[in-house]
Order: sequence, then C-alpha cells, then structure tokens
Amino acid sequence: MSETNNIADLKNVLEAALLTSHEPLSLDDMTRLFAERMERATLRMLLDELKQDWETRTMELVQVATGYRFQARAEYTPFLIRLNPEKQAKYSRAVMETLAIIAYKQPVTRGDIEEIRGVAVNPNVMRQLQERDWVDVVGQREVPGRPSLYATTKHFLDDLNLRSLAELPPMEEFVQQNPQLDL
Amino acid sequence: MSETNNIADLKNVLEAALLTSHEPLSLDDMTRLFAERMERATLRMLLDELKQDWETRTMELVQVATGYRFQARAEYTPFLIRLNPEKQAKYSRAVMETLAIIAYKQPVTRGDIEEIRGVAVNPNVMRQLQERDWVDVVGQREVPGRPSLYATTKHFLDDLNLRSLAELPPMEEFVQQNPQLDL
Amino acid sequence: MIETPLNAKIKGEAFTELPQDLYIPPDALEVYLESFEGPLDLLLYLIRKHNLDILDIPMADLTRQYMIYVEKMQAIKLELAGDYLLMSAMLIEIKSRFLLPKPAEVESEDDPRAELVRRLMEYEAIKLAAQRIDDLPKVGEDISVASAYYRHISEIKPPEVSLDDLAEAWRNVLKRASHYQHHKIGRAELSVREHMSIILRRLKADKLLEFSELFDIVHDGIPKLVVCFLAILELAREGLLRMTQQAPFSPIYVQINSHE
Repeated sequence: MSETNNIADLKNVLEAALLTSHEPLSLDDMTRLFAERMERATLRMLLDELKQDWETRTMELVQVATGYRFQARAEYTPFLIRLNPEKQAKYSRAVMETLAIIAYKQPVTRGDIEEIRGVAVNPNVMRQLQERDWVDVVGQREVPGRPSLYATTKHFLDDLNLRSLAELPPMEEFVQQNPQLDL
Repeated sequence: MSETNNIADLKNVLEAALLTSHEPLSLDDMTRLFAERMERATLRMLLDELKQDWETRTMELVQVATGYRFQARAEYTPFLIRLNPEKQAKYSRAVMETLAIIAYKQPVTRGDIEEIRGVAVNPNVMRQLQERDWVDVVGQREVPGRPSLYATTKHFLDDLNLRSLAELPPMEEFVQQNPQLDL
Repeated sequence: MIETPLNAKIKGEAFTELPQDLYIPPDALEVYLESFEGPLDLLLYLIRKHNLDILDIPMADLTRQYMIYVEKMQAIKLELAGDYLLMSAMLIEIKSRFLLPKPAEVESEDDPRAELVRRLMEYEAIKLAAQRIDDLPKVGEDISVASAYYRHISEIKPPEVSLDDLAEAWRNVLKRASHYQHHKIGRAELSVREHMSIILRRLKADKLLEFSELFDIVHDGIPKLVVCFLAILELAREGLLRMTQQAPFSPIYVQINSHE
C-alpha cells in the first residue's frame, strides 16, 4: 500500500491501529502513524467518520482521558465476561518485578525497565499494571521516539495502604559483581 | 440483547470476543461465550463466514496453534510499527540458535543444546525464552542429575503465526551421504 | 601478524599467503571474535571463507588457522571460553591421528574427522534454521493482534499484592542485575522519585506553572520542600523539565520539556 492516498486508506490505517493498540491512542500517537504531515483537524474528521462507520457494529469508537479506543458495545459484556470466569490468582514474576522497578525508580521508560531486568517487557505486563490503575504514563522522555515515562499512581499507594512511596520498604542490597560470559 | 437468535447476532458475539481477546480463542473458549449449547460445526461455519466478512477489511481472521484471532493485514505493518518507537530488541544469535535447537530437536536438555552449539548455555538465554513463554520445561530426563527437558510452547507457535511445528521452515538436510565417511 | 609463511595445499593448490579476510586490525579483533557463537561457529566461518570441503577437511590447514585465532584471543587476554580450548585439543588430536601409522588390524577405522564433520553440519543446519525462524513475522514485531477494549465487570478479583511481595520482587531484580555492584535506595531518594512523578502529573494537567506554585509553603514542612526542590532539579537534569525566566528576579516558569 502506498502512503496516504485517499480518505478510505487513511481511515483503514487508523482503524487497524485502534483495533490493535493495547492503550488508547492520542492524536499525537495517530499523527505518528503517517510519514507525511497530518493535520489534527483532518485526523478529527477521519475519526468522526470512523465512529460513524462503526455506529451499528460490534465496537464503538470512544474518547477517554488519554485518547481514542475501540471498545465492545455494552450489550456484549455479558457474553465476554464468560470467557474469563476464574479470578486471577497471582501476578507473574515479570509483573511483580516490573511493578517494583517502576515503584523504586520512577519515572522510567520501558527501555529502562528492560535494561534493569535484562529481558524485553511484554506489553501484557504493562497492560495488567495499567488496567489495575497502579501505573500510568506521566510524560515522555525527550529522546528520539519520545518513549513514555511510567510512574505508580495514587491508587497503587491506596491499595498497598501507603501514604507515600517513602513508606515502601527501603532497600539496601549488596550484590557481588558477577562476571557472566555473554555468549 | 437476548441470547442467540440469528446468525448475525451469533457472528457479532464472536467478532466482539475475537476483537477484544488478547489471546487466540479456541473453539472451547468460544462455546463458553454462549449460554446455550453450541455445536462445533456451527461455530466453524460462523467463523468461516466471519472470515469472509472481513476479507476486504483491515483485519484478517487467522487460525494459529491455540485458536483463532484477528490480526492486522500485513500491509498495515509499516504504519503500525511507527507507533512503538521503542522497538523490541532483536534476540541475539545465541538466543535464536538455542530456540531453533529446542524447536527442531525437542525435548532437549541443556546438555543437548551445549553439545550442538559447542558452547555453554548462558542461563540468561533460557530465561529470555521462558519469560517470553516460548519455551518451557516438560519433564526430566531419567539420567543422573535428572536434567530438565525443554520444549517450545503453543504460545511460541501463536507468536510466529503457526498452527503446528510442522509449519516451521523445514530444516535443510546437509548431510549428504559420503561413502568414505560412513556417517 | 604471522611471520612464518604458510606452506599449505588446498585442493592441490599451493597456499602460501593468509587470505586477506583473515587479517583483522588488532583493535577490532575483540569485537570480531565476540561475534562468533563458539568454536563450531568459528570453524564453519573458516571452512566457508576458504572454500574448504566440509566432507574432506584438510585438518592441518584448519587446525593452524583455528589456532591463530585462539592465540590472538589469548594474546589480547580476551576472556577465552574453555570451549575454544577444548576444540583446539580435539583438532590437534584428529590431526595427530592422521600422522600416526595405523596398525594393520585397525585399518578399517572410521575417518577420525567423522564426528567433527557431523557436528559442523548439525550446527550449520541449526544456524540456518535459527536465521529462518528469526525472519518469520512475529507477534509484537510485524504482526499486530486485535486487542480492543471491553468494560470489565469487576467480579474478577484482582490478585492481592503485599508490601512483602513487592520487596521480594525488587530483591530478585537486584540479585540478577549484575551491574548493580552496590545498590542502595533510601527513603529520601524514594521521596524524590515520588515527587518527580507528582510534578510531571501536575505539569501534564496545567502545562505551565510558576516555580513557586510547585511548593506548598503553608502546609509542607522544610523536609518536604527540600525533597520537592530536589525532584525539580533531578527532572531538569534528566531533561524532562524546562525552566524559563524572562529577566532577572522575574518569575520562573516551569513546563514539561517538549519539542513543541
């Protein structure tokens, strides 16, 4: 597909992005989809049209605090919740460690977390923490790509019965240098 | 919406479930969506129709190892990758070779991998593969030390858009029979 | 480099000079050697580069060239994996078996190279397979999976997390992060980090604030004001804040550093 020719193509790119994004997309995010400059007014017009295209379909395009997202219409919720009946017992180690890093080192980017843990951050991990409303985006680091900066929320403190981060267990750890052959 | 009346409604429930699920949905998952009994044959027929409905649209309904999922058509990839400036780091050759050995020779022990690659397995390599949920321990070999046997997961197949290991690129037969060598 | 001229024959052709690509500038050598995944990888490289027949490997040449690399690795004190030395021993052993006269009764002995050839071929097949797997489109890289939202009804109880769980997770992170030789996060630093987040959130909402608005002089005690100030300095140091002042003694304005 060649870049941006007609309205239908532009709308399709937006639809594909919105249907596959784990998080709501802001107008800034959406302008980044296109190599050519995209006016915010054009974007808003396209989003309006897209919203109308989906008017009678399974998803609705809604605007929330951090941007736009597709969500299943309320009438499907009774069906969808049957898919995940069992409650989640425990967070994985990846989730807990990511949370700990964000709590102790905030504000951090995904890259920072990857550097500390030595493995790639699974998008699902960030999603779980954001859906729990324990972690959110507080800004962007001004480096190429403007990666999001994550921090813990007030809600996280509430849930852990803390008044401030300073009440987290302070950490003092001595770790011997461990020469590892990176083969 | 009242439960299950006509084909269009059933298809819509499936569409809503498939568009919102983070994981592929198996036929079993999909039967759970409906309070009434749903034949697998009916489900397959509905999925076929849904696939056709989306034939000319942004997403395609594909079948992978653990079930069905919607994914953006390949032509949108160049746009969508612009959304994630922090690209997931490429895996090192050590990781990919270890993965290939596990994929093609499974189940294998760490010793088997070291034998083929001629170098010690870095624990971090196994950790990366396990954390990505591409590899897990499926048992122990009954030899002294009872070393763990590693195999690839269904999630690995899902992530590579494959339905089974048989769809992996065939491993080339390099060993030409050489009468002198009697290999 | 190598002083002694080579006196080798490959496929019957005299081979008196090291091939060009065997020469690597000393400073680049370390990086270069690290690009090999081990002795088999290095051997395969040598075999392919010199067009040797993998089914009829000239052991003397291969061993010599392999040893050149291993010696260089040792010369620059590159941490040399034992695997490389083990392979040296194996190559020399194979070579020597060719030199020894064979007793008549074991004449039917297998080619001593057979095991090496088998391993090289198996490794090369895996190397290619790994490359092919790497080239396949993958979820999260080239494949974007539908992931629209639906309103969860909170009958699904989220997992319980205690402070101990969190501390445990953090300890695990530190245990593995080998570059943390000495890691220490005290309460004071945490307060600063927390204030950094708080300030970023406020600036996201208000866009532009006067410096003094960031401090609640009436309610906050001195320690908190100091922490807040440190947080502002840290944010500025990390390039996350922009502070502007039109003229000396005029108000200082703080905003999120952005390109716009």
